[in-house]
Amino acid sequence: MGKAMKDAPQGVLSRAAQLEMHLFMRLAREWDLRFETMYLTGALSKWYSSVGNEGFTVPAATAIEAGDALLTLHRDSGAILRYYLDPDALFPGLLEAPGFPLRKPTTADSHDLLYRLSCQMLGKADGFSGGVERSYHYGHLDEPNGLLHVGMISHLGAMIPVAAGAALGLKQRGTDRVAINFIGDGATSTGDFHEALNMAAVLKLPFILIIENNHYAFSTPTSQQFSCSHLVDRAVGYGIPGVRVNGNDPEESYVALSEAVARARRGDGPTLIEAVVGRLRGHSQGDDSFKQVPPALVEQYQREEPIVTYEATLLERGVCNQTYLDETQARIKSLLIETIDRAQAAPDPDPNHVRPIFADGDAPHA
Amino acid sequence: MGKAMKDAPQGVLSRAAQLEMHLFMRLAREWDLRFETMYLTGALSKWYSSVGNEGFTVPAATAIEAGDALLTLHRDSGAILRYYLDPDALFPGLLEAPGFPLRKPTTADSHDLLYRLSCQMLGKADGFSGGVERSYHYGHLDEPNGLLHVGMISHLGAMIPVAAGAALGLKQRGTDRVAINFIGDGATSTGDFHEALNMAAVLKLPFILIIENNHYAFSTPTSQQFSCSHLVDRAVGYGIPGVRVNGNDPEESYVALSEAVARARRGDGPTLIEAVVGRLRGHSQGDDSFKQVPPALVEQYQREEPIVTYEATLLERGVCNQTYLDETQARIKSLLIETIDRAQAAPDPDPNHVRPIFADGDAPHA
Amino acid sequence: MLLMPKASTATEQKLYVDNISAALRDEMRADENVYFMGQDVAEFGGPFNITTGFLEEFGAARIFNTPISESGTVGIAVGSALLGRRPVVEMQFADFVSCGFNQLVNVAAKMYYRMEQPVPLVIRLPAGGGVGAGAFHSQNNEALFAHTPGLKIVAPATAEDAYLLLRAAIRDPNPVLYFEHKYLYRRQKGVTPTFPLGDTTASVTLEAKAAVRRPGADVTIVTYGWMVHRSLEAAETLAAEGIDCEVIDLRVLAPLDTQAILESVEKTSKAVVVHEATITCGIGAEVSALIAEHAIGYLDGPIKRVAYPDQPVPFHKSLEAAALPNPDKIAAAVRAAVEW
Amino acid sequence: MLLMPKASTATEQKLYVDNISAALRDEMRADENVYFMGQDVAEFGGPFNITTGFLEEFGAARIFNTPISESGTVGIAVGSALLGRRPVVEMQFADFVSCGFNQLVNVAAKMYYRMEQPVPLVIRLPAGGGVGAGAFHSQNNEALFAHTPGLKIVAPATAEDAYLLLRAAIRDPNPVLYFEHKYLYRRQKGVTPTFPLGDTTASVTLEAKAAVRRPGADVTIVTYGWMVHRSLEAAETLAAEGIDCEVIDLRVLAPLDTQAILESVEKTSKAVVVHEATITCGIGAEVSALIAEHAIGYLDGPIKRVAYPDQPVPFHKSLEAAALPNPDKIAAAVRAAVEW
Ligand SMILES: Cc1ncc(C[n+]2csc(CCOP(=O)(O)OP(=O)(O)O)c2C)c(N)n1
Ligand SMILES: Cc1ncc(C[n+]2csc(CCOP(=O)(O)OP(=O)(O)O)c2C)c(N)n1
Ligand SMILES: [Mg+2]
Ligand SMILES: [Mg+2]
Repeated sequence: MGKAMKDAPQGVLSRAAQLEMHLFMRLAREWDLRFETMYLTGALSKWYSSVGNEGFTVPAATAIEAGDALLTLHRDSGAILRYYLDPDALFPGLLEAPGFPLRKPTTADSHDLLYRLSCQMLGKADGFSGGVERSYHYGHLDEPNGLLHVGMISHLGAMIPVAAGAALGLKQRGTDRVAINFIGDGATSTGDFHEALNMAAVLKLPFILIIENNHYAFSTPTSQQFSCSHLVDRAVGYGIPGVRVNGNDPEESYVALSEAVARARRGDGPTLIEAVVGRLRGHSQGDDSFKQVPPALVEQYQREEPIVTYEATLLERGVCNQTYLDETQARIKSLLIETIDRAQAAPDPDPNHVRPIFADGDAPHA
Repeated sequence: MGKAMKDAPQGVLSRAAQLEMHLFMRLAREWDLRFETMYLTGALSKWYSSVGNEGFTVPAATAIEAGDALLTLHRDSGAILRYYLDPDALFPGLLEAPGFPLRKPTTADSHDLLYRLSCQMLGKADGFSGGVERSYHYGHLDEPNGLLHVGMISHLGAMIPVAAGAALGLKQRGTDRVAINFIGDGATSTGDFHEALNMAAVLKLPFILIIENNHYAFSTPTSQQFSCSHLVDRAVGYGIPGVRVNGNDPEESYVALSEAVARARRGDGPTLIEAVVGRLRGHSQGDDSFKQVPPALVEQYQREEPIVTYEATLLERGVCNQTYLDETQARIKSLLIETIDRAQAAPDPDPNHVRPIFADGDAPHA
Repeated sequence: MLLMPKASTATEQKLYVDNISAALRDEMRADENVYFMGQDVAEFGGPFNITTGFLEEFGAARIFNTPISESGTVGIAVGSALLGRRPVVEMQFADFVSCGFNQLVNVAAKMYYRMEQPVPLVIRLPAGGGVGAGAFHSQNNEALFAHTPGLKIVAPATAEDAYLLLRAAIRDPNPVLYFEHKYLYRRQKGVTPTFPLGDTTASVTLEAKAAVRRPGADVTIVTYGWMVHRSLEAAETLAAEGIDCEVIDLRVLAPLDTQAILESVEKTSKAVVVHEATITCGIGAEVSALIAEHAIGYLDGPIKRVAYPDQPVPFHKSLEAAALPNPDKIAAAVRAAVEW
Repeated sequence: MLLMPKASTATEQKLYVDNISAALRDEMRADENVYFMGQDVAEFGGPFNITTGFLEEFGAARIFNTPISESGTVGIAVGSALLGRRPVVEMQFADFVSCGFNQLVNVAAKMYYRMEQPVPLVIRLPAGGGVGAGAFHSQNNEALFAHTPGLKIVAPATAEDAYLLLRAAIRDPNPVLYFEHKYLYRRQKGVTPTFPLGDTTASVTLEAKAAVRRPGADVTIVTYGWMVHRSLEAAETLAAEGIDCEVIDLRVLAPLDTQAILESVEKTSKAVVVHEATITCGIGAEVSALIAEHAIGYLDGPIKRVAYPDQPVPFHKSLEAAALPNPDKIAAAVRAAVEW
């Protein structure tokens, strides 16, 4: 296969780190495109796309490690895949050297996680929620393997205090672990955004909140959502640092995230990060909301999107060549097709099995 | 009686305006002290004191006029009295000239309003709520007389969107009327604070929110409530002006309020004002929360309190003499004693009368 | 006022969802105090296209998008209603009203009692399951509000009622929660009724008035919303077995039409209560309790309840289908009540 | 686990409110995962002095003040509970829980079903009227939560239960709402029971187990909270008239102890349900519906309900007294049930 080239890297990351970052960005993109295709061919009833978010979701999950808590929304497949998976296990021989040698990876079996995640997307019995919850609305807490993942609660904003609470739990354990949480620009208008950030600041929680500002909440442009210049302007009102990054630039995002994580580990409290990205898809696949985005903006967003731009950067820097990129994409595609096909053939949940609502199995109603 | 002296005034207000401002501040103070005494002698079961807030509540209600909406909390008797009452009707001959000749006063009968307000404090049938609600938890909407007053909802923060909604209603009518609302520092941590201010900014509502920062919410100091330097730091996060004033200084407060009201009338949207004052009483009269305020702070707060300092200023400026102050206080006291005594002798509500819960008299339950 | 449709000259069959649009449009035309706000309702027309074209007709002062701020939005509606405006608020899904709960139960509901000041506002809540949407987009949370004095609740089951009840709700001087069922949006059809009071701005209030959807002699089924139709289906099956069901559509869930319920039970002596919401402390518990208190002397057998089990709505269609009340479960309950 | 107190060697009579403190203190001593947060709870000890001295004993990491952010606070409790912490949250008054409603009904309640991950958290809610505190400081809003699957609810009526139920609630692996009655704080006294499992950290779960507070043959009164005592008073009056009441204290309101209710009604054939909360869709409706469905064959007479009328709590004491259920109203309902 076309090995990556050997020159010294430009940019803030080592060459190996750039390649590892890219691998997960491409993996996330192909993951999404696969389900998008299934949606278009009728194999899936609904799909919320993460396309365009890889430039900060992958770096964010790279900035944390095993034992840190991850709380995701509906456009964060990049963070989930990066947090869960071991690149060497899935793509042996692809990466020459570990990109982030100091980072402690989670230890669960990557093939199994990818299969279960695929089942989760498809509502299958082997999905993390056993078919009880839709796609990213699940959680997977597997502490022995370092996995502390809480997926989305539909009620926007409601995740944020829960994430802050996870940070409190980690702090109370006396560790230096942190919690990161993603939310859309839309959720910044909820009361929970305010209550949680304020409390996180007062309690100095090891908490990083990443606003994914893609300029729209469903159909509503940010101009109809808030009147401040930038969403990070709110950080000052909580007395915490606010950092605005180009969410299409994985290296800028990684630096900002790493600093926020370090700050949180030091006990210096939360950071608010605004990752600015383009809107590349409608709210959910196939709804009409994408028509609200003016064509000129769509063009701009496509020009600036993270995969295309980062791959161009890598080529320009001579970090790798086109052959490497093509072969990487091909290996990812075939792994995903194989895994997702297996998930599609997996059994549906048993309609006669009713999940208990109480942890002690108490029956709710006679 | 000792007439006020004639020299040209210092400060931003005319001499007449200073005297009118003072009159209402003193009226509010005596009002409070009267009920405080009744509480201490067991004639009243509970009392929330407005003592120390007169320096901005009176100016705030002076900055608005008939037809504007006022939404008050539990420490805003200064604003209520100022908004409702005509000084010449209550104290004929006391003020030589109108202090705010351009201001359009409300037109309901002042003696009657003062009596009903007294009844309201005492839970009497003639109170605005007919005994159904405690003290400041009432509303009095009398549009023909220019009175649009909504009293407090206990749930802190919940007033703010309601006040913004009143502002929207006024805007939708096509007038240049505004709504002002008071809340404590404690309520700034609620989700409703955030949702309402953000929406008011986006909708450019004629709305002024005044945070009465007395450094404590019940027993909790502001250091345990938020981590920003000043609460007005939050204004930038909504893209609106934020003004911090010395709430003990009625003239500074009046200027800030008048500017905010003018801005709102021009259609330029909301303003956030933080009025910083001392804490001079416990949360409710007689509870232990006042012990949380260190004695040195209490002393400082007492030194800076608005009535004493403003009266000293007026004397120093030669706006009036001590005789005028003494006689003013005496006239206020005797009016209040007479009115509140009458209220105390007034009938209790009829326990057999049940207020409807629906505006159309629909019965709730068979 | 009685809410039954007047004989309408219209014959065109319209969808339930289109009658919601029509009622809203007609009310906005009739009364300029009516305005509409919610997430994504203006340019986009809402996820169910209910307000498509409204922005063009009524302008940005009468219909506008809100940020994702359910509590702020309801509070703003209350404040403007106090000044005589007539806000209609769309929840994107009924599930999200929990974020504005305090403004409804503590602010809006108690305002008239506390201040004797009307708060005419309507919350539209796209509710209900059967559409494979999982725990956060399928809820039937009407009973949360029925326990709070001061709120009115309506739940249209037919396309005609979708129109009538919305117009009446907007004219009601109280806070009204209008639960519209997503499953019925494009499955129910009917004419657009002539509104009894025409296009005047005269105030008209909701009066609880249940409808007998199927008269019957043997057993009373009390229900509302989607389950009206599933109950009618069950009634057909049972008719073939010689069991004659009377199906009562409550239409207004608060305040309840106690009289209609009791009269029917006094006639049939048997009662089955059916709803899609979870069973415990649901509207069905209240209906059951009313019968057990006021019509016990006529009752001959248990008051059965058929409702959602006490659990969240699962995502997978087969799991959801297994949990939902359906004609078979309703028929089984009726048989058990009758054979008792 | 059965929640009845073991024979305790203690003889000292303690106030209901002091037993709340004691249970909280004992549980915080027994399990260092337990922590406590709420408004004004640390230095000040809360408006009812329940946590006075806790800050000194447990330090600022285990007990701390929150800003006025009910939703944020409940959400933070949920997040930390997912990681095995055992948060106890104080609402300053039960009325304010409506501001954290969504975090309870949509986040905490559904978490185990959705994620199979326990959320052990307790919300303490000082509830109830009779103290002249008006519409916003007197609510009995337990039924709002009973309709939501996934939440447990307890409501101690006695000083012993104030202790026992709080300890059991803290050890329960589910979200539990603990409704403590302000009127009973300093009016009920009892010993501090020996907790069945001692000071171990072994997990123990709440099991619905109603208590028969007064055995009787003629009529069953099902009640909870303050109204247990008013029902017992009514029972005394009625005893003199020859009517022998059985008074059942539910103690756990969700999940309900259906068996205890039905067994008693099967014995007495008469049922009266009493609570302080407003009547429509209250816990009483559910109790009534359970009886009407499962014990109708034993029932001889209407199931009467005595509850607060559907209105907010008025401030003036005489208005409030007129609206509250009291022994006279309860006795009248019992007579009506018996004489039927
Ligand atoms: C409390 C609440 N209200 C409304 C919704 C309906 N809703 C789902 S997604 C969405 C828009 C979200 O926009 P944003 O947060 O910007 O995320 P994006 O989809 O752009 O990534 C809305 C309004 C919701 N999920 N929760
Ligand atoms: C939502 C809500 N939670 C809790 C309370 C209980 N409470 C009443 S007043 C108060 C403190 C208010 O402090 P602040 O807003 O600073 O006003 P201040 O009394 O200092 O003027 C608290 C916590 C409440 N009224 N509402
Ligand atoms: Mg967005
Ligand atoms: Mg304060």
